[in-house]
Amino acid sequence: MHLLPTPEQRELRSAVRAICESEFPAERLGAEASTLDRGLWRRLGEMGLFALRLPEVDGGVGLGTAEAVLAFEELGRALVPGPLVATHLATPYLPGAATGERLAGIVDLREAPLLVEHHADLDDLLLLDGDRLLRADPAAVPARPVERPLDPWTPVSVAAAPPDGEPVAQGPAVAALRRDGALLTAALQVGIAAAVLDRAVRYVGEREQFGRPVGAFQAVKHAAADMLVRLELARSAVWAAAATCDAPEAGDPDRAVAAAKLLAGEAATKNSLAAVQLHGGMGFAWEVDVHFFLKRSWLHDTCWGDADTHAEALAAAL
Amino acid sequence: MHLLPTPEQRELRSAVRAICESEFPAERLGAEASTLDRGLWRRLGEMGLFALRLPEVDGGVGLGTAEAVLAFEELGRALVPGPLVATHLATPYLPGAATGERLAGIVDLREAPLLVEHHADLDDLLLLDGDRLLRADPAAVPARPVERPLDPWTPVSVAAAPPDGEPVAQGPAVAALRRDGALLTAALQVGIAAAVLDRAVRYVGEREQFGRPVGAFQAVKHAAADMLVRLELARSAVWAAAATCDAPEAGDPDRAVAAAKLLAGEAATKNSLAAVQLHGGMGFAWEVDVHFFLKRSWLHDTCWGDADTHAEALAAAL
Amino acid sequence: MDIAYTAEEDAFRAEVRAWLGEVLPALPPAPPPHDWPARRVFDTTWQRTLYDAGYGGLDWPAEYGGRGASPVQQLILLEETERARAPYGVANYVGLKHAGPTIAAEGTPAQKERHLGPILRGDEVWCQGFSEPGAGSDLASLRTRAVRDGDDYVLTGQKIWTSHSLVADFCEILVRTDPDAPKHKGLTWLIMPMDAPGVRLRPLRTIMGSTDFAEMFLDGVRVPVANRVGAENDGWRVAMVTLSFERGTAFTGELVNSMVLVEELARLARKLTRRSGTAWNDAGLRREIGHLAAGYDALWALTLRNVSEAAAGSVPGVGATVFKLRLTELRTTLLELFARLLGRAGLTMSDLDDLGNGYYVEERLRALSLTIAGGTSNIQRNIIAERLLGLPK
Amino acid sequence: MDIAYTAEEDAFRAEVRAWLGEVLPALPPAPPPHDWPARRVFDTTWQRTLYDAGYGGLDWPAEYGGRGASPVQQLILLEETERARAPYGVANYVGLKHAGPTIAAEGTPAQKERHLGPILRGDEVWCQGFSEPGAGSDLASLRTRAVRDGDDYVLTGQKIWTSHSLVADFCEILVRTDPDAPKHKGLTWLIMPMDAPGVRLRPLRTIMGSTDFAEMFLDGVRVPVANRVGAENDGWRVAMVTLSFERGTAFTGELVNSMVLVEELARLARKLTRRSGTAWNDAGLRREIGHLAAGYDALWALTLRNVSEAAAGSVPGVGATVFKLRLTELRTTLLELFARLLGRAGLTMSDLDDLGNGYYVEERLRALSLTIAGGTSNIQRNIIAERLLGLPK
Repeated sequence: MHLLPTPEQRELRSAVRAICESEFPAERLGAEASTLDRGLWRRLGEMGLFALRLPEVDGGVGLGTAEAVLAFEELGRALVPGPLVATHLATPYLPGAATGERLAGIVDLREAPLLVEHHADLDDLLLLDGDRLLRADPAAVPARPVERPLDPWTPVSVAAAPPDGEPVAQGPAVAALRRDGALLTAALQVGIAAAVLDRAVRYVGEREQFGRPVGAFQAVKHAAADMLVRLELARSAVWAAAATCDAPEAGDPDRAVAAAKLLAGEAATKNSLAAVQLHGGMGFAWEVDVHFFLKRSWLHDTCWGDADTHAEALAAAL
Repeated sequence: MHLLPTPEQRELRSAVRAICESEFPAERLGAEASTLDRGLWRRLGEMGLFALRLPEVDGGVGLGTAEAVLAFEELGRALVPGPLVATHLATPYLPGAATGERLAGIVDLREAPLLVEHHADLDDLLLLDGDRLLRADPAAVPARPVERPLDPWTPVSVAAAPPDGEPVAQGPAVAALRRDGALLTAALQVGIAAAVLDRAVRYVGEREQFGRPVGAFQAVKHAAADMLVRLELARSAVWAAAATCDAPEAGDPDRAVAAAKLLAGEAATKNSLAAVQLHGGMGFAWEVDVHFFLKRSWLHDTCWGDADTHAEALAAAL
Repeated sequence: MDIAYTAEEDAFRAEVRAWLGEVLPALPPAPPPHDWPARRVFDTTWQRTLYDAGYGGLDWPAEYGGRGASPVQQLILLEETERARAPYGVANYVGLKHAGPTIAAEGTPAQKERHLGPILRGDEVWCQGFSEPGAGSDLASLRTRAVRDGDDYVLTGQKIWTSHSLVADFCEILVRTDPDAPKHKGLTWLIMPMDAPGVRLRPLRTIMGSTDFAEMFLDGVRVPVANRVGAENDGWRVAMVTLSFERGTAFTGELVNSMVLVEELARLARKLTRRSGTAWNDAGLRREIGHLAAGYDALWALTLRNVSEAAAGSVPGVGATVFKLRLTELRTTLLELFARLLGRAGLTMSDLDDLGNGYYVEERLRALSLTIAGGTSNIQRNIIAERLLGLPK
Repeated sequence: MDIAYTAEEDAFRAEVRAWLGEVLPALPPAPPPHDWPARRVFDTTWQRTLYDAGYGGLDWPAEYGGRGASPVQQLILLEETERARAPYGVANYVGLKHAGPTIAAEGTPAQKERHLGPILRGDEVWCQGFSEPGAGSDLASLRTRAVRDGDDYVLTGQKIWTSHSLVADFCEILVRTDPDAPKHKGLTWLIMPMDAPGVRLRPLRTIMGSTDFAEMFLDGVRVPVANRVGAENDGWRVAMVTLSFERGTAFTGELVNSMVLVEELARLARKLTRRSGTAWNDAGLRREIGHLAAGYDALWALTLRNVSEAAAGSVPGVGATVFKLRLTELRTTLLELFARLLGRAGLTMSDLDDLGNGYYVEERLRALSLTIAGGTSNIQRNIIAERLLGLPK
């Protein structure tokens, strides 16, 4: 039992952070793009992000869930846009996904309304239909883009009718895919929770009111402390869930992932809200980038089971 | 529309406060008594507290619900022990109740376990059985006193089996009695919420740590401010509910009482908890009297419908 | 303690309701949010309509063109207009609620003559120039300078969060006239024409993507000394005068709007299908909605209490700050509940089917400004603790 | 990042579990809470039982009679004893977790020789004399004086919240030896025999009605200079040393206890009948319990992270304060949920039928001390903000 990143894992994390900082620096957030940056996607593919957990015999990196959550926390921290989780999960089924050549999306047919993220950019679309996974051609799926998406970096389209597709997997593999989707999204949320804490701490340390930094006021300190508490507990839960997925005999991966998704979602959304508040009036201004994190955290919260769903699952496990 | 106490109502409130302060001063709280003070009870009867809403033709004071909630807020503030609400509600049915000569209790037969408060002191026991009200002889009801009641001032006994009784009322009168019971209990809770706020403010203004009064720390200030917010909203809700009961054509008395009971219960319990916390270590000491208020507020919260019940009722009214 | 309205009050409500029933259907559709020139026309036309019917300055004294109506009548008007979804008239807000009352209380006869009628009739649109990038919660630390030069003040500095300033005629502006005095003592309240040379605006995009606000840059703007309201360096007191004008009814519109939304929330929950029936089958959700309803009912009760105090001639003491704090919290809870119900439909501000999601999602974002605008919740808690509870500074 | 235990660790767990299965059934029943002499006997007998089996000072260095076990083994022992509901041994706590480790780190050879063995074997019971009526959160402001007189210190003052001092042999006491120095600089850590003349105790009743604590009055109590641990006026540092000894496992027992209670809560909800079926039919309640379970699972994960850091030789940084804050909050939520389920049965600390309400109600009251004991939650948030996040003081 050693629930800390190994030196190799810390190195991987640093490498992902470095590529995010150079390829998708914070300054780019203000300039929303309507299409995804294919170059960035290929570079993420080159560094093995999508093929991270694909076995080496299949041309993958052959690492585990622990490595994946560390990498995805960094992607969340940088707010890298695009169907990261879907493309990562698609690698066993869609050859071009691993290299970042092809972008894959996933929709769950149980959802209503049926919203497809990044529809115009997708090369492949996977459909979750109960315990079956289907593959569809996104160009053949009629979907109307909405005019004003909540997250400016994530265009969404409404599918008129549940699309058809050809089966690519079913049963336990699909259950595992759902679980991995929830966990990787939780890791993205941890990254968001961390990024907005950094921003809030920086702002309240600099901003002065009443002759001193607002960070010297106890109410501000306590709000920041609560952010850290949420972040570290969520991160712990995500690490434990990843380690449990990698060693399922040591615990209950489903329960662990449900807790991770629930707490990471709470950490991301509540920390983002707190960060907006701690920025005072400027938190309401588009030019301060915290709102992008808030909106993304709200988006992630609706993916792979919302908080209510995971809370129910946890209760059922008792 | 004038949702403020009239000069006459303010006078009544002052009179009740005065009798509470002289007959049941705060110093008495530390010396729990196992039996009720019959003299105090008679003096409350003499001042018309139990017969307050009984019509003058029936020998009552002939006032309304508005006056009753103002009086009960004061009884709550002083934490006067005994079956105040039950005796007040019993006056139309039990002659000696109005004068304070006889003590009446009420139990709701739907409850499980069936706990009778102040059983040994009761002269009469009313039973709520759906929409019927029955009268029973408490001496004939087998009930075993519990050893360690939560509220040291409110002994409770467990009735072995639902007792029998003779019908004294049914239908709308019983529905009104249930509503009045909830509202008067809400008024007691407002009194508790106010009393503990006073105590907390006094303590944090005097207690020094780190070279200044703890009340100068922002987190302490904010906790106290939140107590005031809860108190004033609960008080407003109780006033509005009382005024609506007195002029039912102006609104929905059931909905108004549900909101009042819910918010007053929240104000009393949360303010008491906050007051314990604001007393630091001393809040955990028996000799500081705040815990008596906390325990009574928890008790009231279980009477005449708990928070969940009233929240449900409010939703149903939408 | 009486919650029933008098016969006169009931009659007034009936009159307002009948009138709204007449005029509202005849209104043109509201212009799109980004089209400020059109919104100005729409809002000021509505103000003129109100004025012509005698509702334009209901709470203003009769001598300034108002009706000197009681706080209870004012409450009834606010409740009925909001329930009927009459236009909000944001462009009239600063004039009617801030600048106008301030000029009425502290202005010269010439200033009153010049501005009060036009404000009431919807001929003049005002904006507010108080906040600055470096002066938010700590408003009194503002640094925009005004230097006396003959019969003018010359203004230099920067304001922020000037709402609908893009279409305003005048700005109530607070400037520093004595940089050496303690921060509250060196301020002056001026009437600044927005077309004065040297005023430059930069639209400020909010997180909703809207441009309701602007930054305002002042570079040697000349404002006549005759435009000063109150004495030089007495601007802080003058600015605070406005606050006593709202007489218990501030934010009534927002409250009524929220109470209507709670009903919509319950309707939505009864409509949305879930695994077993509708979302309404969920007891936990019902209780959360019930809690919300209780909270708003209490706020309404507090409003009645505040209005009763105002009608009795006293300034609502406890009421105003308590009200604002809880209103803000409940609004956030309300919109979070909408988001939970909407699920994926909460990911767009464009309406899907007949869910009404666009408005709810946009309001969810707008609610983030509530805890900040008009003093942060933190500051309001300080005020409650220090002024109402007497805790040490 | 590995959550599976090694074969050795699994073997250790099996060994502990087997041993507990053997000794626990043979234990006499626990004495009533008020009978402190009997509780001392019961607790120290249990400590001796642990010691004889090699578990008495598992985390103590071997040179002082411990086993120098790894933090992971310590965690396993704590988890297994709590899950098996082994005695908590409150009377041994101060000796094992505070005084003992402090003497081991800072004491003289004679002090180690005199005290460490007896503590481990359960022969000595210790209490703590830190808090004073005027020094709670602000511990360093304590005023109990110790004046040097020959080979003794003469102590005068008052302590409060000295737990189980009524049956203690020694007190780890913090006293002021230099009243003129800055408050952290004039303190000294002493070993005070509880039978020294001039020590007077007054039981302090808690809101649960129990007498777990006492006030301690010191009137000219003579403590030999030889009983000083660390240098004179260096007592603050000596007192802080203890904190680093818990190596990530502080409060593990409380956490495991809470996780067991969550399971009991779910069982209770499945058992209690409501209008329609059981309380468990309520989706809102289930979600609240699910949230609680998630919170505790995360605390367990954080414990594993802290223990892993300790095993790697570093002091858990972020972990300890974060852990304590959330543990306290969740405990309150947990017990409130019990109270909601129990309803009227929550009105007594005596058990009714087989509900187990007595324990839950008593714990609901006890939980009120958690946010205060060991530094209030407010202070802990200050520490997080200032030390971990670097916000200005």
